[in-house]
Amino acid sequence: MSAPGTLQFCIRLLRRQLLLAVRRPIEISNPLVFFAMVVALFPLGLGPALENLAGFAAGTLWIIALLSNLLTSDAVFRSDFEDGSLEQLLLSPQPLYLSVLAYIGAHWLMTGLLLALASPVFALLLNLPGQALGTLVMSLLLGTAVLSLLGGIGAALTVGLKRGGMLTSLLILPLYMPVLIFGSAAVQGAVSGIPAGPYLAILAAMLCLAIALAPLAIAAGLRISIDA
Amino acid sequence: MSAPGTLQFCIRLLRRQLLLAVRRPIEISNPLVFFAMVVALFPLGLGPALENLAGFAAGTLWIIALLSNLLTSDAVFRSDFEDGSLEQLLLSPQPLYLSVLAYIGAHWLMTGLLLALASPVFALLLNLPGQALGTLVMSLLLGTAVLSLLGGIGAALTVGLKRGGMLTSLLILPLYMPVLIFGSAAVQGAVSGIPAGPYLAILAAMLCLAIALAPLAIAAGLRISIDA
Amino acid sequence: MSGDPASSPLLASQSLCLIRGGRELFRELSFEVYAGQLWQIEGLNGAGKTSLIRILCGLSRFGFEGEVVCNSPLLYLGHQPAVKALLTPRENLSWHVSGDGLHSNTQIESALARVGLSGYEDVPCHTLSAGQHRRVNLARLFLSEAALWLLDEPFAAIDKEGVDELQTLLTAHVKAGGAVVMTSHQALQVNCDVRFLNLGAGVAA
Amino acid sequence: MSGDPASSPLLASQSLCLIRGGRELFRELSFEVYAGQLWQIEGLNGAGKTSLIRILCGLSRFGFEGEVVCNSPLLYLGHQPAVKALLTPRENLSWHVSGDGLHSNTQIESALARVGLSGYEDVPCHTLSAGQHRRVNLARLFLSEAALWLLDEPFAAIDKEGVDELQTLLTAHVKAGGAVVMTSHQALQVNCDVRFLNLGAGVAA
Amino acid sequence: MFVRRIARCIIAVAMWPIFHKFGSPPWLYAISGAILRWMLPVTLILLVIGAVWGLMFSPADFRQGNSYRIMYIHVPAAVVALAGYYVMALAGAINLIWRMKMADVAMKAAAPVGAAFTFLALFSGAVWGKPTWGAWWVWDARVTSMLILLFLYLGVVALYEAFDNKEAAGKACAVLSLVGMVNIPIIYKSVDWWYSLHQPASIKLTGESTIDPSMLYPLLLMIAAFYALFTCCLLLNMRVELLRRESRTHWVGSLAKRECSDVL
Ligand code: HEM
Ligand SMILES: Nc1ncnc2c1ncn2[C@@H]1O[C@H](COP(=O)(O)OP(=O)(O)OP(=O)(O)O)[C@@H](O)[C@H]1O
Ligand SMILES: Nc1ncnc2c1ncn2[C@@H]1O[C@H](COP(=O)(O)OP(=O)(O)OP(=O)(O)O)[C@@H](O)[C@H]1O
Ligand SMILES: [Mg+2]
Ligand SMILES: [Mg+2]
Repeated sequence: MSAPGTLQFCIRLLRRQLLLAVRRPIEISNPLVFFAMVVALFPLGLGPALENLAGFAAGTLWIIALLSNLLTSDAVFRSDFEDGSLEQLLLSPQPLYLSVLAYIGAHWLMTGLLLALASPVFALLLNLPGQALGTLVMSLLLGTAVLSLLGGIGAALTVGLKRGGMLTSLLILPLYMPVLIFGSAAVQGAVSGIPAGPYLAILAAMLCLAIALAPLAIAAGLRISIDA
Repeated sequence: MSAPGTLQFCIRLLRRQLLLAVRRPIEISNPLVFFAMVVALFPLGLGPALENLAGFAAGTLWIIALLSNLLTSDAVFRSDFEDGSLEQLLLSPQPLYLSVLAYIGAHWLMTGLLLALASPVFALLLNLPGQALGTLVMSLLLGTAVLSLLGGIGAALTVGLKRGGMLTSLLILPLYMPVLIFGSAAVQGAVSGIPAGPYLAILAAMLCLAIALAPLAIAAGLRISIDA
Repeated sequence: MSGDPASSPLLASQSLCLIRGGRELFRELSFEVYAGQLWQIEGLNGAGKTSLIRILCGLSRFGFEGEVVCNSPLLYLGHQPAVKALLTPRENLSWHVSGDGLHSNTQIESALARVGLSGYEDVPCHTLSAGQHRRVNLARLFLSEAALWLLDEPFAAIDKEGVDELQTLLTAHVKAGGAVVMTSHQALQVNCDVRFLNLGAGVAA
Repeated sequence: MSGDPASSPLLASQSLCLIRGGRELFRELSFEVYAGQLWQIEGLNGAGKTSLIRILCGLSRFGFEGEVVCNSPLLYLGHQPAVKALLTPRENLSWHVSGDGLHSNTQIESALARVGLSGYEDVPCHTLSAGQHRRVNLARLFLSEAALWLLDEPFAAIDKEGVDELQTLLTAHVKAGGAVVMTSHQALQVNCDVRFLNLGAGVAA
Repeated sequence: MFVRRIARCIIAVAMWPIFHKFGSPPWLYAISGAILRWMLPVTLILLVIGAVWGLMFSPADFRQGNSYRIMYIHVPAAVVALAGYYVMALAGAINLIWRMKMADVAMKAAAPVGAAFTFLALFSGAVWGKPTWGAWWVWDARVTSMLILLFLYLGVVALYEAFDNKEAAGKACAVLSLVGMVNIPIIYKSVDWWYSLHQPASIKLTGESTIDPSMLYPLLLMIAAFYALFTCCLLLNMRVELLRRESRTHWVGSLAKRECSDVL
């Protein structure tokens, strides 16, 4: 036995989380399928009139990405809490800040990244103009990472509660809103020909802030939850 | 001790489920809060298209009702599965068909009924014309009951799986679609002055069909899940 | 196999075979449980005790061969306590999902007192300790009128005094004409005949 | 309290008091755990054993009075096994979240063999039986290099042979200069001194 | 429960010999092999004739030019995709009612095949839509219901994968596909209504009645070919599944030995 370095430990954690997701292939494709289905719901509910859909496509896609992040981020720590792994993580000599980043990173890879990469297909379904596709992908890449980090805070705070399912959404939806506003504004801008750079820069700034602060909040939340 | 009648047993189950929900007040208000937040998200995400909102209010409200049903129906049997209560329910001498109806009934009372009663407020937020409010409430009352029954099928089939969270949505979203179409069509009709009677009648017919068949599927699903 | 041949057995299993994960857990397992008998299923961890009990009570229906006939109302207590964490012990018992009886308040209180939970009747179960949580479930034994009890490790997490009390109850139940099939990793100390079903060897003795 | 006064204690608690749900569980509990000691916390269900262990290892930080000083890396095994159902035993051990060591494959295999799981290294843990599931967690004892072990009912769901094996391990650990603080409802059969901490009476003896 | 038992008794008595055989994996393996031996060439021939006829010898459409020829892929795929769901649901029902393991195999095998055909219909439709409608995708009633059908198929596939106990998985999928079967007519009806309400103008350029015989005959041929193709895929998939399930049994062992010695 030898003591693992911190980086090595984080990579192991990341691999573990990814493998857990891969063990149930359905978990990976699910955010995508959910995305596809809600994309299909919108025309069903709103009527198929094509010209209206295109105008709504940018915002709609962002709202769906947000919802599908919301639905999955609740589970980031839950199973680890229930089987006692979380206790062991908190007792670990490794820095919790980085372990938490590994958890969130895995979550983002399985949801945000996949969603962003698949989003052009859905964008075409909703007739989003082609010139906005690049901005859509970029804004989703940056934005979903922020969402995952914020969602982790909600998940950490509620993981100790008996039935926290929807409490998480209540806690983190308000935090999500700025991301939604800038993300959809970027895409909407690209649709109407406004350069999306500034919006994307703001999203990137948010991401930096979130990476710096959210793990602290998550770590504190976990320590509190384990004691509840 | 005396053997309880079936009806008495179901009423006890219903009370038990309702009390469980009431013990965490957050559970009751959550669908409502979720509804409120997504109502707020829409203008944020769709931004400039705001003036179009009124035209889309009917469909939007229905989509949100559907999503908030979807999010909660996953949990109908989960906690009972995890603590072993479901095994005991399946071994009970009482008819499973009716017990299942009690579970679904409690779920509907806590989500669908509350949503339907609160929906006029949200409708006003989205500028839905006043003459459609009655139809909105009626269609939600009928429609969410169907949704709860269908959602129960998905919940029963996935309750035994380790991480079924989003699988449920994949299974039942396609089944939800007819309800969404008729529900939003009813409201849209009422907005444009078309009598909503036939749509509501169809929703009622769906409800009858669902009450007759869904508990059978749910019962079968539970028996399978407990054995997985 | 012994037992009173005049009466029909409460539970009969015929040539049960089970293969799980490529390992044969038991084969040609036939036995009959008559009123007045106490059976202890023995075996190391992973021998198939839980799997067998779930087959006997009818929860497992796929993946095994053979047949089980059960002629009596049964009470099954499994690994999981079937106790709702948000409800109080009193509510848990009076609204139990098993729906096998309607118990008065005094009955429930005396059952809870018997398992050492008097004073805890009205606190939410999630504030109970691990052993107390399981005791809420065990209280059902004091309320049940089923003749056949299928118990999967009923002594888990229970302290010594609780185990003694339970063993007295099991003896009384068997003497009163009931039957018990149970698993446990502890040796039973009851003053009645115990029949063993050893899964390690795959034979009923 | 006894112990070698020359060396500093691995774990020291000073006048711990805990009140939960309006009941005083323990009061003015002071004791010191030195290398080479085996402590068994005793008490009926609900006496506060789990609460005490969680305070000692630092998971509970609010709601009690007194102080705990821990001078050694510790290994805590709680009620829940911290075993991921979707991973295999091998993966569970080599990627354990506790991050206290990097174990080679042979080390892991021998640890799994010691807890009777050879042949099960590569099946998902959710197909294991209750006892086997807990044994995966116990395998960490064979890998750990921590001097201080805090074990909450390590024998739960383990069969007799497994309990014997574990007791041998605990003795060896203590003799090699480690220390163990554990709870159990069974009387220990180890050939070393056992110190008792009886929570029923609220006194350390 | 009672009805099911009676139905099972009646059918079992009447059809015992056939059922008994269908319940036997080696028999099913052998018979499916025999069927495939002539079915595969027939499928191939039908496909080639239909494709050559439709793509090269039938006249170009006066409005759509040559792009309409995608029809020879699109329409058969759509037709078969729909039929496939009923095959799957029927197999599921047989599995639930008569506990026939081979029906389970059939259902498990049908789901991915059906999903593939649905996807083919959607994809070819999208490719066709680009020149005809000017958009890859239009929320037309037919198109939407086809998308929902794809989700139904995917749900069955996903549910099956999610279960560890494959026997339970089969039953669960059977329940799901039966629920879906009740729902498919409702879905179609509802989407049709929705369409007629919100869609002002008809989009489809050609209807069944207006189709010219010179286009119709190759189309019918292609539909027949796709049905045969579906059957082949289903049987092949079933054989794979059979071998996997029965991999421990004697007959598969001896089969493997024979195949190996054939190869060597
Ligand atoms: C993704 C897009 C599309 C999908 C999902 C789709 C789906 C379908 C479906 C489900 C059918 C019914 C098969 C049956 O009768 O059972 C069908 C038939 C047909 N489709 Fe499409 N379709 C798509 C695009 C198109 C396009 C772009 C055209 C040409 C303009 C087209 C022309 C036809 C024709 C001519 C038929 C057969 C005649 C009929 O039954 O009405 N489809 N399609
Ligand atoms: N969250 C809580 N809120 C209030 N009281 C609690 C809470 N958790 C535990 N208790 C009380 O604390 C007491 C001690 O619980 P603890 O789990 O420490 O007991 P224990 O000695 O481990 O018992 P067991 O042998 O059953 O495991 C119990 O009486 C319980 O009712
Ligand atoms: N879902 C499953 N898939 C495959 N194998 C399984 C599954 N569940 C249990 N097994 C295997 O069946 C065997 C018996 O399990 P079972 O739970 O019946 O054991 P047990 O005798 O109750 O053990 P314990 O004393 O640990 O509770 C174990 O070896 C286990 O690996
Ligand atoms: Mg067991
Ligand atoms: Mg304890």
